[in-house]
Amino acid sequence: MMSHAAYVLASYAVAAATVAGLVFWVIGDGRARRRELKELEAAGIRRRSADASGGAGR
Amino acid sequence: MRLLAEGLSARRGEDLIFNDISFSLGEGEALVVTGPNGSGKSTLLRVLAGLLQAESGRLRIEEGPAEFDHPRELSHYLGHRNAMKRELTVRENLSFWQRFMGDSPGGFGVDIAAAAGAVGLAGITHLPFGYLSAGQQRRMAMAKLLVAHRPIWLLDEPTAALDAGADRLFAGLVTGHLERGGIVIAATHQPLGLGSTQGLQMKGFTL
Amino acid sequence: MSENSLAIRKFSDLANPTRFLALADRVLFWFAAATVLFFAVGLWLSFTTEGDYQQGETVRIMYVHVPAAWLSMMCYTVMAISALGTLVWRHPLADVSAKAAAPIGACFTFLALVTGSLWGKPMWGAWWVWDARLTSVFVLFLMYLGLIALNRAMDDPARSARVSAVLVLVGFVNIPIIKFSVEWWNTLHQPASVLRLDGPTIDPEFLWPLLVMAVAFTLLFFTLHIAAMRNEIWRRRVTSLRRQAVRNAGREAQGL
Amino acid sequence: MIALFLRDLKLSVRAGGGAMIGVLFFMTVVAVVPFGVGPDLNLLSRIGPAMLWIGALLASLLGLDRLFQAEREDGSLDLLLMQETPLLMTVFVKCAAHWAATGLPLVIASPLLGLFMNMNELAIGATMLTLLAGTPAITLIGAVGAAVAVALPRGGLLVSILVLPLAVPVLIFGVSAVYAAIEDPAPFLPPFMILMAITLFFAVIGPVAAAAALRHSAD
Repeated sequence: MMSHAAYVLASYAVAAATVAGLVFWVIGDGRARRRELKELEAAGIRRRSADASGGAGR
Repeated sequence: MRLLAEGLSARRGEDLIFNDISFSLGEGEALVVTGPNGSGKSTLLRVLAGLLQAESGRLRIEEGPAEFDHPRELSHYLGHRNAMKRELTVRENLSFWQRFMGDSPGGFGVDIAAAAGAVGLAGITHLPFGYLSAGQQRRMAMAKLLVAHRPIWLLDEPTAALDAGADRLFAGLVTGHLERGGIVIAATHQPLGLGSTQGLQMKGFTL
Repeated sequence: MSENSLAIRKFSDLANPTRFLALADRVLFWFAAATVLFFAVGLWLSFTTEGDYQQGETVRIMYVHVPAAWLSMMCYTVMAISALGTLVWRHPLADVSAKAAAPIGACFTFLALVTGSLWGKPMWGAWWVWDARLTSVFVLFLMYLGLIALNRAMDDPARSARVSAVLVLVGFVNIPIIKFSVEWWNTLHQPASVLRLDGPTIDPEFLWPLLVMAVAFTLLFFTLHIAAMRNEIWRRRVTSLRRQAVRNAGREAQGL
Repeated sequence: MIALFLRDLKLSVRAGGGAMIGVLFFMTVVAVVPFGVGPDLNLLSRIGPAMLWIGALLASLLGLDRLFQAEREDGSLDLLLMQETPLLMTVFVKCAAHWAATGLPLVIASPLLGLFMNMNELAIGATMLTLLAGTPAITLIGAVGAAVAVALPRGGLLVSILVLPLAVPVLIFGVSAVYAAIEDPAPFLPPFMILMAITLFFAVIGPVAAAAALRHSAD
């Protein structure tokens, strides 16, 4: 049964690692995109519609 | 430093493209190669760049750095294609060429931001090269001439995709290079707006 | 329940990406919180329940494996519906949704495969058998990866949207066919000695943790999906702003 | 040189790059085999190493034709040819980058596929090791083919046809080393050493030949 417990632990570990990887990827991707948007905004480039539809996007 | 060509001729397949071309260019001198389509302007430049074997004749450097066996190693070649990757940003492209080419003896390349500024496109080096319009891509390809120092510039139809403003800007770059003691050989059928230059009229060679 | 109403709103009300972003900002926290809560309960339940007399401790793998497998299929369904949305209704968010779902679906499918393999080793003595069910999930995994590769290969979203939507739909139609053919192919070669992944008939002892975990995983999927959609919208904004920057630079240079 | 290596890596990871597609192709090819031969685990574990090797061989040929052709199309090849740095170094570095972007992922993915083929731990380890030693040779041979076909339209298929026969020794010694490791009587080291020797051999003559072909392909 010890080895079976190892399999159980391994599968939970893989699940945790995969989910964590996915979560970090999504968060990191979001951060990077937001940073790029900020940079572009700082460079004075603005969406034409953003002024009209307001800061609802962010 | 002096670039000498003596009796160059080149062949493409069976056809002799040009025959017995000689010139001698010193520091700060430019050669403008003109002629109709198919007269061998591009072929001449590719021979000078070491990309094509000359059929006969000699090409050499005098009073220059000793350890170079072919002038191509001291030359920038700006061909019809821009030699930039669409997937990479402008900065990545330029910094790659800067690091890969290194500087020839006797000068230094400018940094990337300054080079982009010199072609009037300072703010967009962080964008992928593929986003740029054709004219902007061409201008960034010219910025490549500035990031690594080469005494000899070989320019093949450099201003083909450019508007008048960019034309003037480019003439400024070339003049600057000449003033710093560089050598420029340009094939063109538009006037580059340079001052005193030697001219070479290619007539084409027919048997 | 809440994801249901979200789904309805997503298709009727949220044609405007900006509105979607606003909504995503509001709901993401609650989704994340609910996900964490359900996972806490689910994990607690799945480690405190008794083991199975036949399968021993390994039955606990089921609490991860079955939800992951369920999500791998649900995610593809979401993508197929999104693909329909792209092709039929030309909904601006449908393509974003399909694109954002692909990596998430691939991850869950990968998880289902790995945990299934980890379950299979002590049960069958082999990491992998070419059983009908496993094989069709593996084919599904390959399809996810192919779709991701396709999405990455085309840098212009407007053009790639319809192409990948077509592929998603073809895949969706094809999955039952693959499953049938594989099942037929498999029974031809191998007797039914292979243990089935759906395990023993479930009694309530296992049902509760399984259900809670399934809900937790589903919530996780929606949280990630909304966040990934938001990222995708941002990505497209960045792209269009950059193109705009290029045009601006052209104008300024002309002004010089 | 490092700049070139990094640029090529970046290019193959960026959108449209082929790094991921190679692994995917490898997985698909190997995964298709059981559908053809049937799900008999004993049979699969017996042919597994050979299938992995064939899959890796085909997958590493995938992006090879673009190795120089992409450079030629945008004019970069001209500049690479003109530099003071020896051309064969440039070719070698490009091969190294190509291998790191497409060959190495194949090696890393191979244990996973080994499990699918029901291979035991020893067989998986041996396959991984031989792939690690052998795939660089395929890339280096392929570079010659890619350089020869650089100026041809639709050179892609031609590269595969040119390169596959040349890669046969790599396949033979790679697979026989794996089988030697699994089956007791045959020693593992001799075929493995020959495989290494082939890789080193092509590491020397591959770039030289490719550089020569590139010099003469310019027009």
